[in-house]
Amino acid sequence: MSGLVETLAPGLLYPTGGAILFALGLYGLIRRHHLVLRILALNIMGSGVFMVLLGIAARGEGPPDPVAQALTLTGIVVAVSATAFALALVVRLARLTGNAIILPGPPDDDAPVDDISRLEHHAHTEAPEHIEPTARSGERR
Amino acid sequence: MNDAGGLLLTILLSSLLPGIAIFFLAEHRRRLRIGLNLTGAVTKLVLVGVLLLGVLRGDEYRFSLPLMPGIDLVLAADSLSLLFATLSAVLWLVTTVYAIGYLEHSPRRSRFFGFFSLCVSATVGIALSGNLITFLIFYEILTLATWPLVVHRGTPAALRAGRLYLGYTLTSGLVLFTAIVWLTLLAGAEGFTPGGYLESLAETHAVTLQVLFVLLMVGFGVKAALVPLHSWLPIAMVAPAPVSALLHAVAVVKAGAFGIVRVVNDVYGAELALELGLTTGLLVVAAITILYGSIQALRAQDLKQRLAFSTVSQVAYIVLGVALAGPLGVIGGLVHLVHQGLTKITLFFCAGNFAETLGIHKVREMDGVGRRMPWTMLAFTMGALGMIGLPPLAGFVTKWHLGLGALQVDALWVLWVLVLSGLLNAAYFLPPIIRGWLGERREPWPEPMREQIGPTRFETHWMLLVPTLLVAALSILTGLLAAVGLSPLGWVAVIVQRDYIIPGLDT
Amino acid sequence: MNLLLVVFDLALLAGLIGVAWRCLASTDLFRAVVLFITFGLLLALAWVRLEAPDIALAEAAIGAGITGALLLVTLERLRVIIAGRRSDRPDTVPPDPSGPGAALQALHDPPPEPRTRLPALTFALVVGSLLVTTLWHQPDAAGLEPVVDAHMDASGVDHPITAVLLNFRAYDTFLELAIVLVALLGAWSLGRHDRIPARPAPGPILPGTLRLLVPVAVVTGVYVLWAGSHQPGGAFQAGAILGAAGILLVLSRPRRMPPPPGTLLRLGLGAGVGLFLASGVYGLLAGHGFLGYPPGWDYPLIILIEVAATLSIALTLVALFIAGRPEGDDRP
Amino acid sequence: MIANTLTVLLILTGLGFFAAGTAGLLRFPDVYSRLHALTKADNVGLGLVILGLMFQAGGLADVLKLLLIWALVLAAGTTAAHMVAQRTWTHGDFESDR
Amino acid sequence: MTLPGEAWLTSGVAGLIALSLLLAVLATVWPRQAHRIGIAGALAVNAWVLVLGAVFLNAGPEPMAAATRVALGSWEAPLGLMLHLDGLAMTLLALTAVVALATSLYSLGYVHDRIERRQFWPLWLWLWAGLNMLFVSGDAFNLYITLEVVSLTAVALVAFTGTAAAVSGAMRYLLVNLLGSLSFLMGVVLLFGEHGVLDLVLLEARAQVGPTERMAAVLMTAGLMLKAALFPVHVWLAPAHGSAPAPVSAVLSGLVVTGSFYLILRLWMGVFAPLATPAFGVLIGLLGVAALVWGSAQALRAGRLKSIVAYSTVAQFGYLLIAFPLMLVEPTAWRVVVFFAVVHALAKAAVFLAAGTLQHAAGHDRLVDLGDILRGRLRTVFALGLAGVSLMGLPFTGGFVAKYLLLEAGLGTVLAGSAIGVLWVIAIAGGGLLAAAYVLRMVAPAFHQGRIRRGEAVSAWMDWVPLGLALVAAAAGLSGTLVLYTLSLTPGAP
Repeated sequence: MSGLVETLAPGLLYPTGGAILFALGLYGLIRRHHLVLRILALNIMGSGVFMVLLGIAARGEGPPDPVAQALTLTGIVVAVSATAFALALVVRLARLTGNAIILPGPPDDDAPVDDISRLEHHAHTEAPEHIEPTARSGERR
Repeated sequence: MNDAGGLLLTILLSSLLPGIAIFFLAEHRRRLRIGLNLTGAVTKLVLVGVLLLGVLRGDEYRFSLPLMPGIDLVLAADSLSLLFATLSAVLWLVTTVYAIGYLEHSPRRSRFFGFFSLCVSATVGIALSGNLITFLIFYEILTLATWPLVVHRGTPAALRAGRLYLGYTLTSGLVLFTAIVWLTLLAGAEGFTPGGYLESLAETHAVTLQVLFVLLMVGFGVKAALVPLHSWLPIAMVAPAPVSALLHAVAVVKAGAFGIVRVVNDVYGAELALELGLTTGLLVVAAITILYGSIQALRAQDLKQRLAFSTVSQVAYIVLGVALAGPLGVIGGLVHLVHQGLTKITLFFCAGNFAETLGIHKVREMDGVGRRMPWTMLAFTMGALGMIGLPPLAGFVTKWHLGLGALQVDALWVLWVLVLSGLLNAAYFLPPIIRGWLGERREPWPEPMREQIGPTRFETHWMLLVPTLLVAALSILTGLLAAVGLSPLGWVAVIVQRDYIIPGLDT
Repeated sequence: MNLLLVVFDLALLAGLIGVAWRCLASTDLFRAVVLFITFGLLLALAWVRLEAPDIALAEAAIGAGITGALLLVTLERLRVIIAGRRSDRPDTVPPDPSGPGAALQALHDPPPEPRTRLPALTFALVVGSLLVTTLWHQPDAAGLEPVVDAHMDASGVDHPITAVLLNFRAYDTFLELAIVLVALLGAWSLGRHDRIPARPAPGPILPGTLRLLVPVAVVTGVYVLWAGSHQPGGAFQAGAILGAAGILLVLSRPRRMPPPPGTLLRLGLGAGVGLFLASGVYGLLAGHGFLGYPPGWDYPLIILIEVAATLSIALTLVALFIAGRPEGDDRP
Repeated sequence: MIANTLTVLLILTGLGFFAAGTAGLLRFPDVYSRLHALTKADNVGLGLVILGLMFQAGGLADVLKLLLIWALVLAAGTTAAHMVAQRTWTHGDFESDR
Repeated sequence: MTLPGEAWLTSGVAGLIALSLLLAVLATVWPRQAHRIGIAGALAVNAWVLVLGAVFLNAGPEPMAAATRVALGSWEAPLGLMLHLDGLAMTLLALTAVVALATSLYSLGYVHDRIERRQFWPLWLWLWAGLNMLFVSGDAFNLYITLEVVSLTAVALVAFTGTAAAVSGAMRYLLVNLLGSLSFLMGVVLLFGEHGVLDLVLLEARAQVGPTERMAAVLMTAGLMLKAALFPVHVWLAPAHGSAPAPVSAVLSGLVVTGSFYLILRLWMGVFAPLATPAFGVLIGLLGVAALVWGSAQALRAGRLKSIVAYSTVAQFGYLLIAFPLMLVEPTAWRVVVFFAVVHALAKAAVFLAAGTLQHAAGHDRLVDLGDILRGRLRTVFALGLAGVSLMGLPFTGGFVAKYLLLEAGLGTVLAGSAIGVLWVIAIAGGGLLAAAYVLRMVAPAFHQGRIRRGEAVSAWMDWVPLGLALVAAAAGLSGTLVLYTLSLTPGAP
């Protein structure tokens, strides 16, 4: 019994937990189509990786390895910035396409493309807001 | 980059720089464009002349640029490269004048002349290249430079011809590319050395060398229009006359033949080719091409198609000469390189004149053209007779040496092939001549097709007529003055004497 | 004692995996986000268990707090855009012909069709099991702790994590600040900012509490920043706390968005990265290597950089919450 | 020695209140009663746990910090409960509950 | 002027990173002048890279000596972070400088709207700084962070046009990128768990064939392939390259793809070298052939100019994958492959910029009715054609020399007796033909008869930069020996 307890030290238990979270997040990312859920799945995968890293930091007797912990802190901040940008992109996509879902199939290749180099900033045409006049973000496109 | 090499580079640039300048020239700058073209052509001719004298005196010219570790871009001038260089320099000057006249008021001339000079620079590059890799580089540039000329008119037919042309040449270029890489891997990036540099490999890699030879022949065969790979040539006739002339008399077709000459003589060497039995295969293919070309020419009703098929068979003469691997045969082959160039360009100029001035395309329409355009018809007759091989003219000199070469190597059946093809030549060249002079035309000749030819004293625009007559005179002279030292025959004798230690050279 | 800890670990991990599973499997987005926030808090607990208090602080403040807030505001924006209806103004709903409330439909992701279930499941299981077996084969060696300990005196700070972050691996931390800034630039490039689609909560309760909470938050933030040099704390955690205070302020007055002055905002955002780079370049020129500190000057410089970083991170997080570039940028 | 037993006792009672609060969360029918259960029980439970921890605290500073934690949780808890109640009052239950 | 000595090299590398970061921060803080900062910065960075290259070449390490390693903040590995400059990194820095300068000049004309400019330039300078940092970084976790910088900026720039296609393309690209980053990070964490160090050179010293290395290799390589947005996810990401603004797609197809390939090469020559078994090499080679065929087939079918070029990137990436089995039989073949990647990046960037100009002039890039614009703008078509010739591998361009060397390596393996080598040779040779087919598809309409229209006015930059870059791609042919010599100065590599 005590042998088992030694083996289940945090240095091994948490990395295993982290690996399971990584796989769970991967499964969620593949299965779900709603972008917010996919972003959540990515965050859970990230937490899984950080759990593995911090589990590794806690290995061995002495105090935990500060380098690994510093890396995790960096990782968390990177994760939050990536998530924030992704959510801003999702909102933008919803405003353009009317829903926040990316279907698994390949994209339609010949969608009409106009490019920004032809845009001139004469008058700032405010897109008429059908809901209510919150100051729509500058639809310059 | 020794100084002697500088001359070679300037020859190459003498047509490249004007070409690039013309590319950026606006369409209406007619005078500047003509000036650039002519200065380029004249400077190249002068420089090639200087080079000719230099090589005659026997001094060395070499220019090398490191391209890859162990492999350099080498330009070298030996007597064989001079033969092709002089031919292309002379004919480029003539064809430029002709093209200026021919494309008088047509659109997109800057683009045409840009690619035109690019094309000739590639041809001169091929002539002056010192090793197989440089040869391949200019060979592929030639392909890319000629495609826009073939599709110049922009008609769907032209583009289809262009696509076919690219299809053939790019695939063959790829085969050539792989073969050259393989050869360089085996034998190292050697320069062209008379007598070949593959003896050391002969024992160990006999079969590989044979396979490589076949691959190389496929690579060059497409441009030299050997039988199975020739079908792009007649279809490419859709291009304007100067392009057909340039393609068939000077650049593309000759580059293929020149490549075969280089490989057989300067890479494998005559003995090794003989030993490995490569020349017999080449001989058979050349013979088949000669006969097939002549028969197709007979059946072709369109004048330019007929000339195209005659080119297919005439170039095979060169390959035949080289494949004979006897000194006389090689002389016959090489000298035909020049003769065929001159006579074929005359015929194409005449065909161009007929088409441009009177709108004649079919052989049937040539009745009584002799009376309407006597000078052009005279040039056409001289060229055709030269092709058939009448004694005083150039064609006879070639066939005479080829015959002797065949006898020397006692390949009798080749003699019969020559005789038969001579008859076939007569069969497809005489009818147009007879129609031209003796046939009479019932309805009056249409007044000149092109209003810009305008009231000229001659039968057509002077820029179309003078080059034709000049080239016709040249082809006659090469035949008459064959024995003189500086004539093509004399020069080829120098090449064969100095460069090829072929056993039993007795002339 | 060890047994108790193992039981606690197993319970905690089971809880974590369970919450994560429920979060990803839920069809209603709001439920998924709430579960994700609980997952974040449980995660903070796990980091405490792994003796990483700094990371626990960061996870709670950033992972659960800020990310949760971002997710919730995104849901509200999606609800407004897709369903065309705001949750607190039911009367504005245009007659909705398409079956159940579009709002409900907007934030509802139907369970995926079973076709892709098997391949996805097998793939995830394979990846997971390979990872677990690899981790089980790894030696139980201590990491770089002894090396860090040996150089602690030369690092100018007492707390090992701050030493690693701001001295030994300063380059990574600089890039991390840069990434936060880049994420903001990316968000700003997508469009101009719009007000948070919500009406201010009526009644004095929220403004009153905020008047009490915000100063306390600011004091705590500064304390955490200051404590970072000798005990768990530091720029990122402090930045997150101040950012959270900022977001609370923004939420309390969603309509009257204070138009931030263009240049001042830009300077604030760029302060952290700018100062860090300036000290790094000085270090390079003075011969201590890029991002190196002159001897004796490392403690004051680190503190200065940490203050600037906290300011920048707080501003960036609030700007990311608003997720739109200020009008000033669009004036020619 | 007494401090430890006191701490254990206080924390256990605190946990009891937490358990009551969670039971209330699961059992009660509507939002308001659930809010009621949560805020009341958990705040008291937290107070007891903090009181228990005070005995373990190193010095006065730690004790004050613990009290500060309790005060902040109280303030945050009440505001949150008020906001949720107000929203439910203005326009009905959360969609997700239906 | 005497070149500074070898000691300057270390601070030179750190200086380059400091300079590119300085530009990015300045542009972020001062957006109204961002484009001026950008152009001045582009010239400064190019000058710096030139001097760095000169110093590296004559004062640099002998091939077998250690590479130039810079300890940041003078903390040596394993504690501190090391920058790592050797022949491979130097070549790719030079490539990045050239392509980035051309793209910056082009962007002056392309993004001429005052308000767009303020957002474009900071993101673009961060992307360039990220790429520079990626090529000199010597630490595994630092690679993750620089990859993250590159990915976020690349995604933001892909979404820059703001159309539905661009934003959905960017969203797909972001999801794939984040998944790739996490997979890469998990690989780094596993390596750290096993060996306790993060520096690549130290890792290489300690790595042996074990479960951790194998799993880390799979995870990191898969992550990098995902981030290159090419194989095996390219089906899902076709618009990412196609619908982005022209300068962005030029950088995406040129530099970001080459960056991912560089990292895969760096890892498989260093840390995971013992894992490279012939069977694995053949597998990667077959993947390459599949990518080559699929990419070319799609390029022949695609209706839009930029989609054709995007699919051709997938095809050309197939070439790079084919090179892996070559490297197993003949170790020194990696230099040839890097040279091919360099030349491809130049040519692909030139083609994308030319396509951008044509799209701007015509207002759309549907190939079917682009004929009149193609006929109207011969300079851009010539640039497109010349760069296309380099993609085909025909003389006289860099592509020709690269293809020659690749064929030489391929035939070398055949002569060394590997039967599968014949497949590689056929693929390399055949690839050129397929490239010829889709380049012809883009260029041929210019030679058709028909209406000639110049279309929208195009700024001088957009008119001349594609031609300039195409000429540079052609001139790369002459630089064969120089580049291969620089690549040979990579200690540790075969």
